[in-house]
Amino acid sequence: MKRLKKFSFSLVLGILTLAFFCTGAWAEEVTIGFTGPLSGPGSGYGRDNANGLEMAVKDINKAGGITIDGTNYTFNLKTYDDMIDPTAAVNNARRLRARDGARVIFNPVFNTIAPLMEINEQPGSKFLMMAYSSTPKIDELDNELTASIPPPFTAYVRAFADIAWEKGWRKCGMLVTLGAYGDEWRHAWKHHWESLGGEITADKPANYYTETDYSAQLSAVLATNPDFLLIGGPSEPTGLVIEQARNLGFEGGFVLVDQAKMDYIADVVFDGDLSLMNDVVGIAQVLDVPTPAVKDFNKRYEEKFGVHNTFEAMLNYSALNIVFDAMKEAGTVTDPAAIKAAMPEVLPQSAENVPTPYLGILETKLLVPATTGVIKDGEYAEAYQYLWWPEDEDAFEKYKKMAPSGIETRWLPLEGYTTD
Amino acid sequence: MFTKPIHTKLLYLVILAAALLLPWYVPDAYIFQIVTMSVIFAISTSGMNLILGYTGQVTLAHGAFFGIGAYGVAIMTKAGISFWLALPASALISAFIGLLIGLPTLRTRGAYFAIVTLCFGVIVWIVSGNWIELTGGHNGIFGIPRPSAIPVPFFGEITFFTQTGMYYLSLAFLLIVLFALHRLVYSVFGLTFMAVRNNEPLADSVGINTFTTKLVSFVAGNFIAGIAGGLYAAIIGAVSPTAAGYMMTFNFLIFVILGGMATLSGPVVGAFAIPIIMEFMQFLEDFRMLIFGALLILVIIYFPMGLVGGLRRLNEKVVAWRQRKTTESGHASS
Amino acid sequence: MLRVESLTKRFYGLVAVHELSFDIKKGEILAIIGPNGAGKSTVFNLITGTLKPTSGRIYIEDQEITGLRPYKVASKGISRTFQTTSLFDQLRVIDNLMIGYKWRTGLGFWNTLLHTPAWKAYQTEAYKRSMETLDFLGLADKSDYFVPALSQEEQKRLAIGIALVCKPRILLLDEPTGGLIQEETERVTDLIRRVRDNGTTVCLIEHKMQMIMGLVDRIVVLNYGKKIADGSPDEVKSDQAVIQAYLGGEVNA
Amino acid sequence: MELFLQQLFNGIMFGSTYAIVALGLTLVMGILNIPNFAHGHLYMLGGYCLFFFAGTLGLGYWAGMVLSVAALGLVGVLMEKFVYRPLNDQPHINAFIAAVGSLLFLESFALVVWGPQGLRIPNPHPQAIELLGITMSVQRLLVIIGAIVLIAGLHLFMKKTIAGATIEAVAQNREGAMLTGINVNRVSAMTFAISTGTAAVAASLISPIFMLSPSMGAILGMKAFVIVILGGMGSVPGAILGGYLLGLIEALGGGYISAAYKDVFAFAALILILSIKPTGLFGKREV
Repeated sequence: MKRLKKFSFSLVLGILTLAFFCTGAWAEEVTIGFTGPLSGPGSGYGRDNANGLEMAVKDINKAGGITIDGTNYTFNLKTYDDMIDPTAAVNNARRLRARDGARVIFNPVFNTIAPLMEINEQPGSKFLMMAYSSTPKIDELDNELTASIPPPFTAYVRAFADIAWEKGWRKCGMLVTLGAYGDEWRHAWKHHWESLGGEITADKPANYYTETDYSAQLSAVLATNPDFLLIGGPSEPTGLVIEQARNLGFEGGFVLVDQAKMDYIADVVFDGDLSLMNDVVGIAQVLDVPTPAVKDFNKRYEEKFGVHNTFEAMLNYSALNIVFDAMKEAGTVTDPAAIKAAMPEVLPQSAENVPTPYLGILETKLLVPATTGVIKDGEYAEAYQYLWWPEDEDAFEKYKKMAPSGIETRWLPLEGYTTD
Repeated sequence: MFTKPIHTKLLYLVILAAALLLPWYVPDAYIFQIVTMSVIFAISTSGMNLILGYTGQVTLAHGAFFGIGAYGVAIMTKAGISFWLALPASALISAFIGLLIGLPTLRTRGAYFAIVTLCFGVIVWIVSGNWIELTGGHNGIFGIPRPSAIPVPFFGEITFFTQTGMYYLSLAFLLIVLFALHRLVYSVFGLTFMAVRNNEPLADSVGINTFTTKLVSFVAGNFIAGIAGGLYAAIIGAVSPTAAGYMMTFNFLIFVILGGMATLSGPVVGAFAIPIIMEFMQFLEDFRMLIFGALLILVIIYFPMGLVGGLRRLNEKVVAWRQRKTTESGHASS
Repeated sequence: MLRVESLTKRFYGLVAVHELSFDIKKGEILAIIGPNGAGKSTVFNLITGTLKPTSGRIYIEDQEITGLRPYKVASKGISRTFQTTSLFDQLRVIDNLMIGYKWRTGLGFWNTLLHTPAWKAYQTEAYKRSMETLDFLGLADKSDYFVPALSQEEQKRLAIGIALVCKPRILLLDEPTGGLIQEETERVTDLIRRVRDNGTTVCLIEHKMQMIMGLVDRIVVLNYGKKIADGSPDEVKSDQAVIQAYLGGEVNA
Repeated sequence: MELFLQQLFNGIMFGSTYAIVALGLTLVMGILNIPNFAHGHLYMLGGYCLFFFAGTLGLGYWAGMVLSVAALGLVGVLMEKFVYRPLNDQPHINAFIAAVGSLLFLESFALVVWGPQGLRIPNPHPQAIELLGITMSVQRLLVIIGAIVLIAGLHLFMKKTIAGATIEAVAQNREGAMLTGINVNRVSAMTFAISTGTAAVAASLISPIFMLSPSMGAILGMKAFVIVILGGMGSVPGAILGGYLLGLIEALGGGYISAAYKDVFAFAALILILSIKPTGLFGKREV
């Protein structure tokens, strides 16, 4: 027995040595961390994020990983559930950093990102915080080791208002979700729409996470005869709001806050039927960006996970690819500061490689267009990508060339976020 | 009259030493984090135990009072007030609100009291998410400053930027709270809590103001919750409505019951054991809460007194059995 | 010493106690008897504040205590036991007594927390008095026992002890020997006598006539919430109304 | 005026759901003394069962509803037997913990089996009627009618059948009922089955209007709890009245009061009412 043990041990050792000499280099596995809601409310959203990361890790490994100084690195993704509980999120991050050796950690909710940004610069346990959060609040936290993935939601406020105004809509009724995100959205939209000269006829928020019937609020809002409704929260209840509004006889338009996805609503809530969704303005459907990279990603994503593809997945996919490239550029997979510092060098990304190419980085903000779409007459009729950071025409022309083609590109500089 | 046997004292001494030396042997930041959080939860859970375990009043607002403490420290330290002032102030606010709520609600009993306090908990949770000017709304308050360093003569100063500093800070408060609770519980005054739990009409008839007793217990328990909440805010560095949510209450409740009600060590054991078990179960991924739910039911069926309670009950049974045996033999000989 | 004046209690139109007046004299043992449902326990509950009277007044040494909350009544020196043996059965024997003594001390929240010198004195006093009482009850060797380990008679004694530990002026006993056998009853009777001899006035509700006749100084007889007789055991025994109320049954037994 | 009528209709519809769910809960709380905090999650499971039978298996809405009620009745029986009965002799707080365990279990069960994304049961009656200037969809009318039928049926069952009489007997005096030879365990199981069955009815009636999600029962369960306590534990009229009252307050209030704080008003009112009447509006008086 003892001899057998000894024998098998030396056998394993032998194979390992052989493998080492054959490849001629160390192959190491690098862990990318994710903590987010995978159960409870928000779990659908959390999974969209994690799925995008999983695709990116799978793709880079299929391409043989990355090689730095002759050492080959492959990746694996570790996901932990935090149920949007800060305690759990911090525990998970500590675990990812200490146990799994992750130097890059993704999180999709501001409530958990904020506590993580308290610990990611602690000496000895630094990590790069990849924050999927569109709230400008994130800029209030002075943190070098952070990159935020989505465009600030105010970019969408401007973009949606731009389209709504163009359509001649003036009177807006609001029925947005309660919650951190909804509160900020409502506030920003109201401010912006009124500054354009529009009118807010009613503002009746509802809790999209806990309620399912919005007819009380809808009846009140519709009684003020608005041209269109600003609605939205998670996609499913947003779909219900549209349905209930149409059932109450409303024939005007809808603007969806950026959390709600029109293509997801059409497919999941209305089973692909767009007849109730006439005059809906919101984040474009995924396929409105007509590049092969998007088509390919979309197809593989839906095959792999059996759920609807979303911008969350694509943005996370692209953002993780920045991390891979930055690691290569910085020549390290372990130093978060060096990886962060190398990011400007590897941007812009090419629209051929990733579905939603990032075009630059401004301090902690990764720059990606705000893609906006409109449903009209039963089809996805219009789509625009808004560049919100170019400070002048020249910069706009420069970035326009980098952005995906085949979709109308517009310029809408956002105060406080502009650069050349 | 309230002394413990020597081997129990020894055991506590060993545990205390282990707790004090933890930073020297803790394997990594992850375990350190869990332990530190457990210390904070142990503080809060001990407070709940005073109300629920010793006085027998099922409060479901404990998370709310924890949250009030957390928001108190967050708001005050952001306004520039020193943590060392903000913490006791927040705990006092927590206790004061407990007094205001206790006055009307402690008139109800049993399930009614449970639901009334649950309702209060939900109110605090909703208000914390919507009173944007005060609480920052659902985003909460973030970037909470760390406690300022304490200067120590000849030694320099104690800072609270590292995990070690945070750990000792929480541990110190846990020990103070346990010390205070020990004094309360093992005294004639503490017996009145148990008297109210055990037999309210009799307690009333022997001159105990049962309402005041319940109120004192409720207020003291919420004061402790406030302390724990304040520490939580300083250590996590961000407070959002989750800190005041009813899931927080349910967690505390589970810690108290599974650890062992009406024992000083039970809530502490619960606050350590459950989070650690939950972390162990991470590998179950999607099935984690499924298994945890089932486990919770099984444990409550087979260990109704909780971990410590089970051990203690066993001990009591042995003692009672011995006593009965000596009584019987005494009868026989007389 | 304790005076009850035209006490009336109605439950939803049902009259439980009607215009009842009697008094308890210092140093005596008074029994309240009557058939089942005569309102005896209700009288106790009214005196001790567990129930609020519909009308009437209660005085202890000319101080009115009508409608006070039970714990207040207790602090006026009126202790009671309950019909079904009522103890703190999750606690030890000694704890039961110390709880009973608590209101006599200043053992509050702050001095317990701070362990003030006063606290120490009070705590020692409570312990001493409790042990004294246990000695008196004959339970001194069982002070560390948990209540369920006691025999039924011991539990009855303990219940009296809880009421007695705070040195009350009047002790109200609701069926102190209910459910006990002859031998045990005698021991408890003896205990009650000793309580009186130590200077505590006793008022008890009892069914066991034989025991009462040998023990008490005076008897008040209730029927349907009304007093039908009040006097020495011999007087009551020969009272026509009483005999009628009991249908000639137990009184002669 | 039209707006008011529309809100009234909405309120009655929502109140109907609350009333049925609270009715089921008050039975187990009042009669069995079980604080079944997982009741809302059983409602959620009822909705998913309907989805499974009517959607996945394609058996149609009404057959799906019957099967869902049967399935939930069975779940109720199992839950009573394996979760709550072993806890009969323990403090209520332990049963409460078991309820929390059950709700965690049920929620993650739905999450594992059906996933986190919302599911849609095809609306069997998508038509709408216009009356007095208000729009009523047929399915919403059905919710209101279904609730009335269910309440009436349950009332007849309790008052006219022997099985119903035994439930009342156990509710009034558990020990006494046991002495007269009633099998208390069987009555408990039956009561539980009725309670979970009604939750499935509520879910089946309302889920075609909305979407299913694993956490949809949490808030409803809490509201049902509040209604039951407000009405007084075990009081059937209290639960029904409380249910309709809450529905109306929410609908009428949702249009006028701040949506963010509307639950605050409801819960604060409950604290106030219980402070004045500590055993609820219709509760048994404490002696």
